[in-house]
Amino acid sequence: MNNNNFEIINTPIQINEVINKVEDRNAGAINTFIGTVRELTKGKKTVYLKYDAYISMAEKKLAQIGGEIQKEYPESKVAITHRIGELAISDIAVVIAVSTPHRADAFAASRYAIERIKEIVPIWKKEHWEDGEKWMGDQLEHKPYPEGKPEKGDLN
Amino acid sequence: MNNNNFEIINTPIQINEVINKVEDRNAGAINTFIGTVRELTKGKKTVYLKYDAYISMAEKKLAQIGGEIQKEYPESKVAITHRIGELAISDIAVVIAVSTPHRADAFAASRYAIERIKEIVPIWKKEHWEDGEKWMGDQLEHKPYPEGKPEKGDLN
Amino acid sequence: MSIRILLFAELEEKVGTRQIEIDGTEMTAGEVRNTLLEKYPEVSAFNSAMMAINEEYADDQDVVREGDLVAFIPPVSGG
Amino acid sequence: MSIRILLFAELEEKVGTRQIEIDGTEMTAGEVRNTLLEKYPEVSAFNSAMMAINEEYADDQDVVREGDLVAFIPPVSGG
Repeated sequence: MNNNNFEIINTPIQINEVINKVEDRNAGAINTFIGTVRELTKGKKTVYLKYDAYISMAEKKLAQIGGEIQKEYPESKVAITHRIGELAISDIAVVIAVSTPHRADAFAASRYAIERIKEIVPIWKKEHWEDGEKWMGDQLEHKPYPEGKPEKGDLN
Repeated sequence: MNNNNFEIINTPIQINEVINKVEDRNAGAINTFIGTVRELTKGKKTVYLKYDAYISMAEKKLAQIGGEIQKEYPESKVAITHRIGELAISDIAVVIAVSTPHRADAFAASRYAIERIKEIVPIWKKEHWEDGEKWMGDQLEHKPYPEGKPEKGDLN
Repeated sequence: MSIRILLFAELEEKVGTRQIEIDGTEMTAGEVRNTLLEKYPEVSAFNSAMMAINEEYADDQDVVREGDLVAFIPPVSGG
Repeated sequence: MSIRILLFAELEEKVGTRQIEIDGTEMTAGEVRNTLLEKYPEVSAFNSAMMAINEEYADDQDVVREGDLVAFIPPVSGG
């Protein structure tokens, strides 16, 4: 699995490019998760979002997630692209693609990837509302790990 | 939800077109399932596949599946395109896209859709191997419903 | 005075055509099935196929009337 | 004789810059954290941030040496 399979970019994500990376003659199933900017969150209206990342570490952590999936599903291929910068409503923030021979594994692995991204990948979202702005990820709005940091076993 | 969201076509499926149909300002998650032609199934090498369908009924049944999903997840949007005709290895047979405000629902609905397609949608696959060919769906190779036909409750 | 019948996949291939007609104005789906089993005794797949009347799945006791479109649906394998 | 430190998100905004340096040749990550809490007493987010040394998550007792790159990682919110 190429490291180009795990990218942080600051331009619009081309869904097909991410999917093409996981194509395989022995894949019968590709699951794709696309995270988009939603207008309403708990009744609050988002105007736009800004994502920032510790890019080099974030790409490493995305690749780590890919490695975790390949360990569990040796025949899988994984690609993840996350966009940073300013995003408008309906813009795509992240695309995950996982191919596997059989469909149940593709679903499970894709789900795992998005949950892990929210735990260990150093990317931050700043919500901009009409009446203010806020870096998300704090304990009031969103708590990524119960102990304030990932468990030791989650990190390496 | 437009009926054009549920299509049987005999040309290559454009993934983006299916995904575009489910975009929504209040969708934060889009799950896409892509079924592709796998070369090896139980050690047997597929040369190509042929899909056929009872097109008008199949589109109705795809729309029914979309309706079932919307009943369970009222804020969801669903689009399904299935290709028929001759398909080569790695060609895309089906694309399912489901958008929902929150990701867990998108995963669950997309998974539901592919399982339902395999139960109730009148589409048939003929495998062509080097040494023969066979319409799939019989009880030896694949059994779509335990009783030889769907339960009454599954049908309407 | 006939009922139109659609055949697909293995059934279409074995019978050699997608569309056939049988005489009749009103009968049950099960009677349609039996008629075809008598007409094509070598095609046992008529036994295991589901049936649809006007694009909706039907049971053997459902009634087929003249002008209805009956389809035999072998076990499906899409996806 | 210094250790490079990266700040992100809320921390970057509050401190006003992404990269700072502190004097030192060898100390624990916890000591780096305390140094910054003393230097920026109004920035409590240094308390709740994770730390990374050379792009790997670290615990407070892990050792930071000259030339290492230390990052403070506020609770993440990607995806």
